Amino acid sequence: MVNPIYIIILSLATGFLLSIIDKAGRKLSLTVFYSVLTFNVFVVADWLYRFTVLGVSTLTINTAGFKAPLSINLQLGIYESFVLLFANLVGLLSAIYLIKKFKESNISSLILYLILIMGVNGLVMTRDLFNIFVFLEILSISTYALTILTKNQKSLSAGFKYMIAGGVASTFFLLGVVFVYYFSGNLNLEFIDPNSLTNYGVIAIFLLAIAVFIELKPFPANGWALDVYESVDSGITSVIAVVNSAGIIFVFYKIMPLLPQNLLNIFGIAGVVTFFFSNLMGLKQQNAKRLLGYSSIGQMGLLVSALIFTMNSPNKLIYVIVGGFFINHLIAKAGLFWITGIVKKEKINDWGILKENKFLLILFGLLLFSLSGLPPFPGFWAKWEFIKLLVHGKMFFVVGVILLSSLFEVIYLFRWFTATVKNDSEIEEKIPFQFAKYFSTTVIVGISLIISVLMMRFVYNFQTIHYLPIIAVIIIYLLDFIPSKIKAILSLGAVGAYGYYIYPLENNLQLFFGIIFIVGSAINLIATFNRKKLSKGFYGFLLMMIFSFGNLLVAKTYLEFFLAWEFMTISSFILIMRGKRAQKASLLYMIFSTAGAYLLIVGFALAPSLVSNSALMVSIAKIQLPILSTILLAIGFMIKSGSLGVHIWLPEAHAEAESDVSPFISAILLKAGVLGLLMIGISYVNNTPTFNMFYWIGWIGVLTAIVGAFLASFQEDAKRLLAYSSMSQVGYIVASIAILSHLGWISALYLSFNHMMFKSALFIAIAGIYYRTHTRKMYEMGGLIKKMPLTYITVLIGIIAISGVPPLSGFGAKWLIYSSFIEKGWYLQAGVLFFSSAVSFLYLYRLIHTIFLGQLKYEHQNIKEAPIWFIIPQYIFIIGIMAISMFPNLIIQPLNSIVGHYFNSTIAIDGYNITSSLGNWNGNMVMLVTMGVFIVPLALLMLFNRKVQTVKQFNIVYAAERPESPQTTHVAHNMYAHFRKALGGWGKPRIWEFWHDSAEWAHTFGDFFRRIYTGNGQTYILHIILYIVVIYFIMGV
Amino acid sequence: MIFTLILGFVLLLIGIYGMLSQRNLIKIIIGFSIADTGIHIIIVSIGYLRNRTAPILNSAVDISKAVQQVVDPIPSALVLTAIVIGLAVTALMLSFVVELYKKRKSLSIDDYQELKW
Amino acid sequence: MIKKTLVLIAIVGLLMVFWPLMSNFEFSQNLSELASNYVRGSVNELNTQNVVTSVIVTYRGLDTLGEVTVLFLATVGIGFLLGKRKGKKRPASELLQTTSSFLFALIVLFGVYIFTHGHLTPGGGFQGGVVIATAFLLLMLSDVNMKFNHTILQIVESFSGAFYIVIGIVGLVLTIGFLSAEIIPLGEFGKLISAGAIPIIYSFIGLKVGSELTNIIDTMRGE
Amino acid sequence: MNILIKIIYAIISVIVAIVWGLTLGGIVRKIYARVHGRYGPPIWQPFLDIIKSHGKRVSISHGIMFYLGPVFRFGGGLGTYLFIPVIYGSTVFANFSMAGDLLLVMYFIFFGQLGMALGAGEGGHPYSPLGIARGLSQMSTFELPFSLAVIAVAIQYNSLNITTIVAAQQGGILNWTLFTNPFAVIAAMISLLGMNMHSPFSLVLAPQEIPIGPPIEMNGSFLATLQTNRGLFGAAKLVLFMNLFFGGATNLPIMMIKTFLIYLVSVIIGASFPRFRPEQSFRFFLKWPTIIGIISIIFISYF
Repeated sequence: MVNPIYIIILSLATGFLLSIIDKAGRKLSLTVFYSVLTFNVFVVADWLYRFTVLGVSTLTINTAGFKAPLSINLQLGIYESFVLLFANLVGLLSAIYLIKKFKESNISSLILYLILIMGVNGLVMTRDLFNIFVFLEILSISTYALTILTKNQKSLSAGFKYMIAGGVASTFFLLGVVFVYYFSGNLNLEFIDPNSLTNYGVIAIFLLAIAVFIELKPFPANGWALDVYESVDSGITSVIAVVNSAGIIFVFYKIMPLLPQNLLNIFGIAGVVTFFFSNLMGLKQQNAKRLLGYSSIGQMGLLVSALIFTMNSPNKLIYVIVGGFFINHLIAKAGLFWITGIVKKEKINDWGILKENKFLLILFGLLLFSLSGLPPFPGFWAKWEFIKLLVHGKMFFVVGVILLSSLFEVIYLFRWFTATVKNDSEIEEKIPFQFAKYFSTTVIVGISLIISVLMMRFVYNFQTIHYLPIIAVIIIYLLDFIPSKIKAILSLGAVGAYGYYIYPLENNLQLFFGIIFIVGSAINLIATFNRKKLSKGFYGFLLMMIFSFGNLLVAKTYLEFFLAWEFMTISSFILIMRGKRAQKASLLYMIFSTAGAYLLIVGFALAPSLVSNSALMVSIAKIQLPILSTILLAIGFMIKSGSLGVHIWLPEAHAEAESDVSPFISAILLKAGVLGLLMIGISYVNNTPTFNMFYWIGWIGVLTAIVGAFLASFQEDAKRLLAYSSMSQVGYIVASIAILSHLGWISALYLSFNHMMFKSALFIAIAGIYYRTHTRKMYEMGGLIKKMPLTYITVLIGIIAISGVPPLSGFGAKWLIYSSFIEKGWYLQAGVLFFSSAVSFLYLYRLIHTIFLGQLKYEHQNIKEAPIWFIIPQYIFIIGIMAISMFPNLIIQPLNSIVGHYFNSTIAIDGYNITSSLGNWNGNMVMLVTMGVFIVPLALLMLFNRKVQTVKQFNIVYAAERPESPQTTHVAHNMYAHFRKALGGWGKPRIWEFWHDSAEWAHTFGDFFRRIYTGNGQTYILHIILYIVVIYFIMGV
Repeated sequence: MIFTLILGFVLLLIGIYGMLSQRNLIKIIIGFSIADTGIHIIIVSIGYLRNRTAPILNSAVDISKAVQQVVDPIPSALVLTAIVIGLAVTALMLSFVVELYKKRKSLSIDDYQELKW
Repeated sequence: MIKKTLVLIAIVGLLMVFWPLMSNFEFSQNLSELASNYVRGSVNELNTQNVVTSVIVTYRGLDTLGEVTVLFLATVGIGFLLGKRKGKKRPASELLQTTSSFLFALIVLFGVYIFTHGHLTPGGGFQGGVVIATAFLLLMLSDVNMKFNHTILQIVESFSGAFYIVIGIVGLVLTIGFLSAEIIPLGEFGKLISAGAIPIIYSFIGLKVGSELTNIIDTMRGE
Repeated sequence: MNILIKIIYAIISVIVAIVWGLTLGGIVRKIYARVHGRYGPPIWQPFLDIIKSHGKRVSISHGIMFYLGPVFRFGGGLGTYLFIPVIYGSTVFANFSMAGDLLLVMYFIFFGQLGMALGAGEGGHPYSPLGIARGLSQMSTFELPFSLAVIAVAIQYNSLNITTIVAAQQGGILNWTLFTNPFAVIAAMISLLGMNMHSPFSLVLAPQEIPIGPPIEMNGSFLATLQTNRGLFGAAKLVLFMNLFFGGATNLPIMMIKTFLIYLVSVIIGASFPRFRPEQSFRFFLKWPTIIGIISIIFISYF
């Protein structure tokens, strides 16, 4: 063990002597320099280890041979060592990152850097107010000087602004210090008794606090910081953003006990305000480093408010929340700033250069994910706990603001990410490889991953199954060099194994969804066997998604469920993003999913704690969700299931995703939302509902169905058409869940299963066609029935199954739904559903006609049937559909028993005849009769038809003319123009416009507010002074 | 109400006013150091006790009753440090200005706002 | 215009912030407990006549170390910032040249006196250092093209700083505490050789400050 | 054995329906002719048409789907008819109504239309998809008031089972839905105009614009099958309406009279109105009949 004061001593001594040492050559001085930095890290790490593991008690170091308050004393406890460890670590890594600069530039830079780090250590450890001031100045002055490590106009003026602002702040701090001394007669934090202070004394404390707070860059008094972030060398920027901030936030933490609660709360609010505005203004930002600047200012605000609002909560919580935000911000910011230094592109649109460099891209992605608080990174846990805390504290407004701001942050971060990955501009220049820079960035990312795992393991002690999604990604990533076929087989095996592993499920509802999720995925996975070459990174995320589906079912707590949910979002986002032109699509998907996720957080936070230790789907029956929580959860889940109003991500995602990914999204991912909604329903029916919310959900579902059907009918793109059809179908499901009756839920589950099968089949069929024709525009196809008969049969059966025409399974769904609606007394809703199912014929016919019937195009004269890997899964699903059409009991029977857990059965099943309170349906008999009425005319026709002459294409009675070309003869484009015309104003995409406009508004506001940063140093000072005055009067001290 | 304290605060305000109203970089720095000086005066005047002598225990004071006879030594100690730090910051600011002037031959703060928004 | 009013508002606001501090201020009647402890301590424990010195150098030694560091930082920073510069100069007047040449030694001597007697009389390392620096300033003024041997400056600067810390460490090693003054006998109250390590520390500080300020001035004047 | 008898019964009832349906068609053409001031074809003309079409030596086919189109169509007609109990209390005309309820019938109507649409589609003639597009759109629009009416009926009799519905209307003309639930009947009858595709709603076959639309490529036996179906399907629809709204029928003559009268309504309107443009027709159905349908539901569930 080393006395931590040696950190200060050694750094100082080295600092003093370094210029002399340098005379013996830069090599030597660099060696000394780095060894001192490393020494610091080890000392602190050693102490942290002692405090946490060995439970050593906090260490106090007196100087000058006197005890405090006579002399200045330092203190190193668990918090100090924690903060210092990360500050020193980042300090070291940043120094390594800067090694090239340090080799070239003047020795002074090393001295300044070394003393900067020393300053932070002193700042964190010292317990004397005036000494804090001194170290603050040491820190600031060294930073000021280092801002011009790369000397240019910009960094100079930014540095100057920084100095002026810092100078003003420290002036106030000094004033505060002396007045605190005047009122309390002491300068040592332990010996200043806040209660002894008169209310003038509070002013002194206020001056202290506000000065430190200014250093924490609150909105709007933070223009100088932005300029610094934008213009200063990346290595130094990360030091400023991380090391300095860490030190200063810790100072704030140290003086917090002196502040009265009401003042603290206002600072907390100010932090939240900062978080909000910086993210709002970030929306409009194009310069990468300035964007990060905005983000880190925001994060500091969040950190401050977290620090304040968690003050009186148990330690573990403080560790998770404050520590989580702290580490998250620190690591992500350092890493990202370094990457900006590596990429050396100012505008975020020029970052396409990064997509050539996979390794760096992955680091970039991981850092962005962690910054946006996605699992498994610390920020995720912190956010979860923090929101929970605030919700329990009834601080709903703060919760709302924080979540909205985080949403903004996610928007601009992921816009950046997608713009980088999907950048289609031709890039010839390469990113030069600089070991030191890569090294630092890699290490920091590694650390964050390790911390994440530690948190999952030791804070929340999850079992393996909850990491499984990540493990899958990692394993497949390691195996990425082997051909995709083998990976596909492995994945199939993995899915099977996983299914077997979770198989004994607690109840049949889980089992049912298990079949949809796992078995459905497995069959869909066959279609991916058609992938050529390596298809890097695909199977990892596919498995991640499938496993997360499964984890949703076995999750025992809210957190486990939400974790699985987020993993599902991440993986599906990345899968969608793999599509060629999927930037907008994936971004939209991410934004909406995040919004949904935030609603879920709040919803779960409001929910009462679970009573039993069984899977959430089961145990949720025993608790009653408060109404607000129910609403939030419902909206959250309905976003995922693409309900009307929040559906606009859905068509994009389905259409732009790779064609063998779309089936997963449409057929399975949407069902996750259904599952969630069903869970709410379970808790809702088992506990006396307070107000009939599901009535409205029902209406939303119904409207989703009709609107989806119409939109689908007006599409030209086959996949968009199917996407909207999924939306409409899920609308049916949602509506019938909302009925909350036995028949209703049977119909919901029946339709879910059915939809899984026919939508998978159809999407895979379209995938096959796209694979052959390379187009999704339906009017560019036509007449393919001759070329792809097998695919045609799939589509035929698929659309019959959707349309609900007897005898196929679709009719069962329709029968159940209408019966349940009329039984429930939702007559108008039933009418609308009738209408939408009639409208669905429009798009269904359009789908099959424009692709398969009509005139074959010349360019398709000699294309082949879809590859076998597309055919196999299609036909597996077709067989399934046929089976349950022929023998409905196969599914109705089990569903009857499953739903029987929640409602008393209202249907009688004898033989194949199912009788509801209203009518009956004998699927088997219908099938037989249908066969009869089909075969008889066929036989007759064959009998009467003496001579059938099959003619070639174009041999048609066309006013005795031969039509000129398929394009003009094939009626396909804008097929239902007249219907659109009939709809008139109702045909406008109002919802899309709404979201578009609100996005516009947000950006406009952001742009408006950021105008206050005129770039004029004087204005910034004015901001600071006014800020101080305003806060003073708000606090009314 | 004590004159020196008032003086200190007045200087502080004047200094800040100077920083806010003057366009010239040098003048802004002068404003800063005026404000700084103001603070120093405040510190010293806080340490002062009526009709007592400096905390130097030479023949002028009776060692045994020193506590009743000398003014508060702490502010004097603090002010020394404060002054030095102020000097350091001012020096650094000035050298920044020198460099800025070299780059763009202008001392008006309005000419250095290319970083904004 | 808007800006002007805002500035006015800011100033008035600040005035209102400070007002209660000013209006309700009166001198405290007797020393704070801490202060009185210092006064007693510097008599009984440190044998230091100048209480302020004892506070600066010992009790709040860490501040002073920091203070030295800040000055050091400024020097380094300015050096880093300005580097070597050229500037046109005009020769100094006859009068100045002659006076400075003999004043120089006196001033330096005075400076040394100030920091060696820091523990007895008003003054100390900083004041002394500044005085010394002025001596060099005078030289520079009088002889515009005079060059300093920067290595010597640097060595003085670095080692005085280093020794200051070493003395601190000695205290630490003797487990009295970092920067303790009692590492050597305290001597007799009120004599030049008293107050333990204080005069030594103050001398190092004096040297350091002197060399640093000289350095700053030199960098700023350019070559 | 039992099933065999059922099948025989079914065949009988189907034949009766076809004959009656075709005859109705003949009568209607006569009426039209008279309204237009022509002499008009003989009543048995439809039969002659069918025989003639079958007599064609060759019949052109464009592929399997094209071949199956008419089959689907006829099958749809057959099915629709066979799932309706034609005559209340008769075993012969009970058909296979036990297989399902009103919903089944309503959805089986689509069976034929969809199949035919596919067949016509493969024909590759631009007019067929045009006609189909119009047909589907119009169908979706008149389906709305019709379904509302059906729901109203279901509410009224608390059943979707046609036999039950008919049973509830027995005993006195005033028990007919026509009088117990007039709005529903109005809405339904308006949509019947659409279903029968007489002007003003004769968009699909619109001879002047898209000469007979979908079946344009159909000839020979294909056409014959369609013509046969036209009779059967027409009858089926009328019987359904009779059962739902006009008290059903206890014997054949009553059935014939009622169906004829029901048909007459759309014929008269058809004879006296010019054709709508497509969007006009769609708007029409989405406006008045729908409102009436909603009124009927409100009426039946709250009064």
